[in-house]
Amino acid sequence: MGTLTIGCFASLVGSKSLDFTLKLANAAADKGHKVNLWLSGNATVMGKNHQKHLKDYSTGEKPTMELLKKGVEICECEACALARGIQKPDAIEGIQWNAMHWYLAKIYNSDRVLHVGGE
Amino acid sequence: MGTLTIGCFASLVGSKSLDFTLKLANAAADKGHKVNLWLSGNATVMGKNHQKHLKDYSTGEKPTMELLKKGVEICECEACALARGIQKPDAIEGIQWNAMHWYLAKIYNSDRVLHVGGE
Amino acid sequence: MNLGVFINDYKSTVETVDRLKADKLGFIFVQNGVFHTTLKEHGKSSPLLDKTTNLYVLAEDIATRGLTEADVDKRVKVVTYSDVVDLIFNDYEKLAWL
Amino acid sequence: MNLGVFINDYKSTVETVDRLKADKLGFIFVQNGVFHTTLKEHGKSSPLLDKTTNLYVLAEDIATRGLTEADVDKRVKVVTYSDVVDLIFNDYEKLAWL
Amino acid sequence: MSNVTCAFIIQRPPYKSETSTLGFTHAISWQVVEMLLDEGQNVVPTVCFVGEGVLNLYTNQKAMENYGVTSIESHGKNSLLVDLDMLVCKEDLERFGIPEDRLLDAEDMGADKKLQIVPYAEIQKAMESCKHLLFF
Amino acid sequence: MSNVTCAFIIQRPPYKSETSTLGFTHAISWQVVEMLLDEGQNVVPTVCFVGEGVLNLYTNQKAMENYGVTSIESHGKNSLLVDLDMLVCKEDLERFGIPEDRLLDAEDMGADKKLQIVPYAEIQKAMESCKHLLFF
Repeated sequence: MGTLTIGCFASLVGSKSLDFTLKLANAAADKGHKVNLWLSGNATVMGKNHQKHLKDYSTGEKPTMELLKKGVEICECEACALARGIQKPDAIEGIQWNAMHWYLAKIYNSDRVLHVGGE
Repeated sequence: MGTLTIGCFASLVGSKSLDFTLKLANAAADKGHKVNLWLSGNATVMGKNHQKHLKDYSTGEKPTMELLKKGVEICECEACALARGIQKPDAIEGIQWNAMHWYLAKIYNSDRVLHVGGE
Repeated sequence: MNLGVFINDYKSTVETVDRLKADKLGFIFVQNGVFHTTLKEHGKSSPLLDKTTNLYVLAEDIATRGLTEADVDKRVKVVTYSDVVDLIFNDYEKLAWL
Repeated sequence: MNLGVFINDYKSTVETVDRLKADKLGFIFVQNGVFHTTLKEHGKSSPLLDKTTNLYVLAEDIATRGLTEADVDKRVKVVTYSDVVDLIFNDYEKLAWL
Repeated sequence: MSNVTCAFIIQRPPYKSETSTLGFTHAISWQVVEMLLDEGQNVVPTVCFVGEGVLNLYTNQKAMENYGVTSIESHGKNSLLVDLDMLVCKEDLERFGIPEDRLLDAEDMGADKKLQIVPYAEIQKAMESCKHLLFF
Repeated sequence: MSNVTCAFIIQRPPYKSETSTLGFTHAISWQVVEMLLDEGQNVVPTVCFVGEGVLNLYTNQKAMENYGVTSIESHGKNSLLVDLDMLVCKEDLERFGIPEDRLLDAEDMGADKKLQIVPYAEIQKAMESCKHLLFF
């Protein structure tokens, strides 16, 4: 079993890149791999609690809770979240808040890194 | 003097399209034109209060307050906001919440329409 | 029709701009669209500059990217946000953002 | 190097993929990248399909767009998320998202 | 009776950015815009598909099954159901090799309207005859 | 001492999406990553600029003046200041006609490092010799 670290910048709603990331993380965790997930840029909006699941929109809260239960570590970029008006009490419980070096540190101990970057 | 309605889908942070929109709205209002602003998609994150202005990020709260003072009508798509975990009490005061027909109705009475769409 | 087109990217995945026809066509280069007015890729200026003589570029978006008016193709007029408002109301009844 | 490249767009503004060289190169088509495996633009299949023989396309992303396995170029293997995990750990030590 | 006409040009592929979905939902909202206008006033969009925008129109999209979101096909069907004119660029369908029978339809829902596959010149005409243009 | 090396490939233009800014800020954070690692461990990024990515490197960017945000130039200077290797594709500079003296520099801040203008082949080598690739 290996360690996969995924970084994602894409917004949850609108882009399907974050949906992809969550599904890939889930599939890897199900196979017994260790998965770390780093959310930065518009992806940090996914860490906001109380997302209303309207049928037209992807929602991150439920899949995120499932990933956390499976032992996936999820961390979001604090500055990116604050800049979007999301504050600590608004965060989904269990998601870590930290700065970018968290991502690099996870990369250190990873066998594979997939960086889902540009939009 | 004319009426300009601008619709914007782009996220505030990261894209400069919403910055452009706010500046254009401001310039038009300063010249005495009537301006309506419709925010949909990722642009609705701009309507969130308590955005922290870090130097690395655009901020929407201050320019928005100025536009409102100048009589610019601003409305954001309620469904798009809710899907992103933004609820009514999180909204910047003075920004209207409504559905997409608000935008079409403003278009009806506009001389010019600029739709800042795709990303 | 009189059509004012805001070009906001240098490379684009949509080819719509190549197809647009208008009695009076204007290009207003903003954001990374400004590179159409300053770069000469492989020594050639952007083909968009040959499509119409009504060419404008937003001063603030040039300066933001470290470019100056001297970098701008001579055919293109450098304008402010205020000028853009006038172009919208006086010259172009329909607008496009591409 | 063994490089697995996730292609997530049909038209892209970056040309990086054309330049990449690897001892073993794999393309995993996801999202709108799947159209590379199903469309024949002007009757021709995507040039990306000629660049390597290690070609994969994500089943869920085909179906989401109203496409079926029958639409997929014969050279491309249809895979699940679970298969993608195995490709990542078993076949490609480095990954790119383009 | 005085209508304002708009051409909505959908030019981007499905499920990448939210853009094409928003194009549909904004157009569909014409149904209720009268609420905010005076008697006899209305806004009438014509929805045009060009370039990669035509890729939104495949039938049999499984977005709900795979990603838990309303498919764009379903938005397309609703657009027909609320009597929107939907023009699809013939040249672009041909370029991508997409046969007409792969495109969505809302007959099962009882819609009178169908997708109208037209040469690009017709879409140009729609752009010329409308009052405002919105590119998605 | 055991370092993990990463190649950060910046390939998109400035000020459009947040992508290239985030590329810089993520690379710069290598400065403090030791805090979270054991003695002697580190992560060392090499930042490479290809395609439109080279357009991030103009000097004299007025982003703070015009939009109230830190310029990408300033991130570039900080990157040099924290001793990151920054490789710029020579062929792409030539293609766009950008002379070297228009590119940013952090001499005024006392940086030892400079942008390294190299043939694409060198960037390919950097990609081969690193452990992980991150495309921005």
